[in-house]
Amino acid sequence: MKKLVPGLILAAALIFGGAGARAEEPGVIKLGAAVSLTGKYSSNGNFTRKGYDLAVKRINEEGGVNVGGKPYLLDITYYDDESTPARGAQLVERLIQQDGVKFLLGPYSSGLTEAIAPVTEKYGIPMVEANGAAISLFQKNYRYLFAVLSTTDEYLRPAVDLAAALNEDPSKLRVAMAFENDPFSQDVRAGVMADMERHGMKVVVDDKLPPELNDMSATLTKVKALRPDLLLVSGHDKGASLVIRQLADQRVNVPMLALTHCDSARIAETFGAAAEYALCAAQWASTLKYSDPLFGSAADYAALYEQTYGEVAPYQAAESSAAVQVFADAFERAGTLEPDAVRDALTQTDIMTFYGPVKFDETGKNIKKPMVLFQVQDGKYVVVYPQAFAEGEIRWPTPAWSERR
Amino acid sequence: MSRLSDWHIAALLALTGIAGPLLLPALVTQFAFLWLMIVFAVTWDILGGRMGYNSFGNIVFFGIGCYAAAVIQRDMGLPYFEGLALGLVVGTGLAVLAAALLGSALLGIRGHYFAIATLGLTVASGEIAAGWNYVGAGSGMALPLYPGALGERELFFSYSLFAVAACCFLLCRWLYSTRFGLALNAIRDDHDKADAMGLRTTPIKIFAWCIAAFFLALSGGLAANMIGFIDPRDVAFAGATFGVWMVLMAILGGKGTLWGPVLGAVVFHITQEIFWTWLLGWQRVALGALIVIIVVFFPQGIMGWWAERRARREAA
Amino acid sequence: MSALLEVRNVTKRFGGVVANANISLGVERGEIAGLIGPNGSGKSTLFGCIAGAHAVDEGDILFEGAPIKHLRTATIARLGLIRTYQQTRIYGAMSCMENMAISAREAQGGLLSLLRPVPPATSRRAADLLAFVGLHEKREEKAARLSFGQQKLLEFAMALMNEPKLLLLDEPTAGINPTLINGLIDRLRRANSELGVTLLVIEHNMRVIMNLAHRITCLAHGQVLAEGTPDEVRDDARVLDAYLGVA
Amino acid sequence: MLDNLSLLVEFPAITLDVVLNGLLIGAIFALAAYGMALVWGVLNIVNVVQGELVVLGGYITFVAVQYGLHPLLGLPLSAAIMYGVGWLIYRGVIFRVVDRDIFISILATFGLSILIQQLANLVFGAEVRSVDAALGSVHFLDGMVTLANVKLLAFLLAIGAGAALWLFLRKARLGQAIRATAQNPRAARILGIDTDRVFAATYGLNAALCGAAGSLAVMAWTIHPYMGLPYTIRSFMVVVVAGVGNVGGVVAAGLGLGALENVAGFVLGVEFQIAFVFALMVLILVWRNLRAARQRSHLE
Repeated sequence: MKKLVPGLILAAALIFGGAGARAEEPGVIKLGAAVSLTGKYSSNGNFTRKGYDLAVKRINEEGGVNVGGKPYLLDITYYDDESTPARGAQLVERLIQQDGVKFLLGPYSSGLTEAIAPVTEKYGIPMVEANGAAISLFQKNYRYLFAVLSTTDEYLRPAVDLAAALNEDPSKLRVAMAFENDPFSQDVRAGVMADMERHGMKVVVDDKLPPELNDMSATLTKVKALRPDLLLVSGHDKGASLVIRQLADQRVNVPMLALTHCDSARIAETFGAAAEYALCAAQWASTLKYSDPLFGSAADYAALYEQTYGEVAPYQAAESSAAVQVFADAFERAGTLEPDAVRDALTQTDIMTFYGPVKFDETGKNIKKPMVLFQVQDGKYVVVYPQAFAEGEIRWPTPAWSERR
Repeated sequence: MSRLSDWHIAALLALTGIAGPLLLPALVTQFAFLWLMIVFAVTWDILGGRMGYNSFGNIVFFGIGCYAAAVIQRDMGLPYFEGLALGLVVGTGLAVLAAALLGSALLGIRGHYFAIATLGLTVASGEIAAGWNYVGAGSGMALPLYPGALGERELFFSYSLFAVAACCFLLCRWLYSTRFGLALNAIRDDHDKADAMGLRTTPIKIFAWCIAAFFLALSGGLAANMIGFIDPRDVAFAGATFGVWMVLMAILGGKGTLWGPVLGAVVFHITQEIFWTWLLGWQRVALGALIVIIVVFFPQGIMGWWAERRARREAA
Repeated sequence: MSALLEVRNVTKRFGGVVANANISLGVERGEIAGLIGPNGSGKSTLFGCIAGAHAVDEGDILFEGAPIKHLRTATIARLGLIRTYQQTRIYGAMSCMENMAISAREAQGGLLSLLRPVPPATSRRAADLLAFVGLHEKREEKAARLSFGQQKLLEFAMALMNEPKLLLLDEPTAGINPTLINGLIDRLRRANSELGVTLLVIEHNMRVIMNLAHRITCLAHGQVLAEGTPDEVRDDARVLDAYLGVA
Repeated sequence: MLDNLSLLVEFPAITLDVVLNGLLIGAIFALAAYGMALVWGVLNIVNVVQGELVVLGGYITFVAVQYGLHPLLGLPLSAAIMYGVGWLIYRGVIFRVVDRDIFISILATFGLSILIQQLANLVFGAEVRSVDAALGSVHFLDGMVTLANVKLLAFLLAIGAGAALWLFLRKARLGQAIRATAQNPRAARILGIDTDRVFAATYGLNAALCGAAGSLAVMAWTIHPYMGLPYTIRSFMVVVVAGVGNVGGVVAAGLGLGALENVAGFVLGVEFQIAFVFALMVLILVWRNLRAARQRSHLE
């Protein structure tokens, strides 16, 4: 024991000391991020990381960020939060306290952002996040939290509006909902509930899906019996895959189906004909007509991403890249690397990116960028809403299974 | 282990607990989590090591502590510290009650059936919390912000958890020196024999679980406030992380020994930090491998290995 | 004076097998009673029924005149009826002294009484009893490290530590070095005479039981075959037949 | 909850649909549970890595289909590869814990399950995977009852595998050796049975059964790296209810669990479906214990 104790102390000193003592090199702005590289959010967590990395690479290629006349390169320190909030909060403290990070990029998912925000707030560290959309985040008067994406309540609203527009009497519409039991999806639900009330629609199924879900047949059986006019589903990639697969298996007919996360779940590629007619809420699409000097157009970004990572660019990556751009812009306008000055500069952000316009309101959410709605048409994701970006007409109502193909 | 080195460790840990957060302010949260891990391992060992009841369900009491504090702090409209205090009182009360009720139902189950039953209890609790709107369902609950100055919050929780860990350890140490400790060991070594000798095994077992529940709920209320956000499955009823770690730490250190769980918690926590820092993305794989290696090759733990080595040296 | 233990027409079935059929026997306060019978004749089952391990299908068991048929092991033990096992059962990872300390009468008390260290008087008694069975040297050893015979002695000492009124001993001499058997018989007698413990002993070793017991009951095929003084039983032809397998 | 119940009453066909679909899911549980019963009975190990073996089997079929294999051929492929994987796991870890305390085996296989989960996550990603076997579905009672053909296939295969296993254990030489070892390893060893080989084969067989279950799961439902534990728990429950050496009981308990779970998910709401499974298991264990204790506890 006598030998062991000093050994442990030595080991502890080495680990903690080693991490803490790393000095900041001149000309480098150190950003920090705890993202989900493992755990249930790992695929989207990895998209987030790739998005950050791609933006940092492009910005550094272009000579970095000019702060007060001096060029700085960007560098991100990552930790893996394992998709758990407890870990996320702990790692952010570590980024701030041990690694001396002064600017944070957000994690993936609303739950983790929720866990981290109090910490950044406490330390007065500005955080620009791209993947925490829960509206509750922006009702807590956080001063250092900025989000480039549209909030969750916006996700399926276009679908509800669309349904209301397509039907003669919206108050006769009957809606079935199945939302995952996590902060994100429950917020999506809260968002559409408000809209449905406004239209006078009636909710006939309102199920919560557990995260370990691998069978939705109970919900879909209810849908089959009650024949709603609109089915809304949100449950990250898993919920999207399941509903498409089981609607087809169980031959449940719904005139209109709207989902989140279908592009990251690749429903068109995986399920082929079964995915046709599905409406997908998305933050961004490569066919949108936004552009900026760094990446060019949305399509250019998508091409660069595909060339770099060998996969189609999901919106989770695009918005993550945009978050880095927002930071870079704020650094240049602040002219200093003082966190509070950068925070003030962030509040004044009003830029156009390949991802869309970014302008924050006083709660830190982006009020300028609308959500878009895809529809799977002939195996492709076609933007059908809002009108301004629509590439094609919506196909509605969805024919019964017996009449398809 | 001689008395002298016993005191050495105690003094070292006390020093770390009191001076550590001040000397190494960057590590305050790490210290707080270390004390939490020690509470986990020591309370698990009451049943797992001393009584031979391997529980995957102790984390349930931690979760009850988390939620009780969060609900009280949300609904009672009390100032922060009053709310926290009341939350801790209610949380520990509920947890002890739950331990008594669950204990009378579950502690009659023996061996691996008990282990699996408690695993089921953990998952069921997490799922129920995740479906229950009153406690935020799957969205979890955010706790109120600590009102004090910057940096004070971490110190507060670090010291509170240190106090909990110290009380827990000292209480257990005292318990193990009484006949109650012997009774626990008797149940572990041969439950039927203990019954046949007229021991009141049921109340003894339930009481042991209640003690574990008390400290777990106490640390749960504090940890929830320290983390600031509770998720039903990943923080409060985190069976796959905290719930398994407590077993692992106790086994790693040497279950059924006084210092084993503490030692196991320290080694495990430091190892975790190394993994997280250097094995980005692979740390959970490493953790899985570590579990297998510990369990397969060192089931007797560090203390057991130590005792064996000493015995061998004495024999030589 | 009524019998300390009375077994009345006890029947115990395991599925279709009748292990005990309508067995009756009594044990008087202060005596050493013997229970013999060939393998599988239901002796250990009867012990189980008396001590509360098995549910009794029919019949009644009285201890000090009160029915104990429905009580559980621990309650029966607290009334002063303790058993030992054929396959010795001790607390392996605890030292002999700890084994003894937790076997003391006070350890059967409620939770509050347990939250105290072992009183010195108990320790002294434990040491004395360990000396009585010849394990004083080994008192700090882990019980699991004792030899089989020593474990048997420890189990016996633990039972005495409990100060039972009636002690059921299941084959106390099995597996014990033959040279030590006489010593053991002597100790059993002394436990009976000096400590006032009534004994009911299952034994295979005829020499031992004939020397030890005041009265013997012989079981065969789950039924009482014969009962009487050692001499009477020894001379009973049916007993001989049972052992030789003729009956 | 009440409106869900009234729905069942209002549309009896739905009740049938819910129960039938539950039975079909139950067939997959039964398949994984055979394996668990086998390993439990023969090696005396509670195999917590069971669910991950199912998931791995699913991934094998998924990958094979990516390379153009017909999904149905993925089934024997998964089973065959998983036999090898099971053998490797036995040689690597399991044989070291066979004779040890059963809790050690629980923890060791728990560690393995974390390891496999995380590796699967790194290799295959956390995305939900699914394979379209393109078998269509049958529907009757005015379309109110729909059964995917692939689920029917899964059901038949599970029953078939149960029958094959039963025959194998009774007739084949290795099967007899497995049964002999389960009853008394020491005696089996004396009789010249290489118990170590029997253990390895048993574990491999278990993995193969899980692989088949996983292959069916990926065709009928979806898989992802973290869905193993519920499968493990379900297998455990089925074995606890049915008993270790009872193939017919395993089938019945598996199907019953599937149906019960599906009905519960429908009535209580899906968010409580998993909670229901786990709480049910706790209740079953408590009930078992009470039943055992009741024998002698009337007066206390």
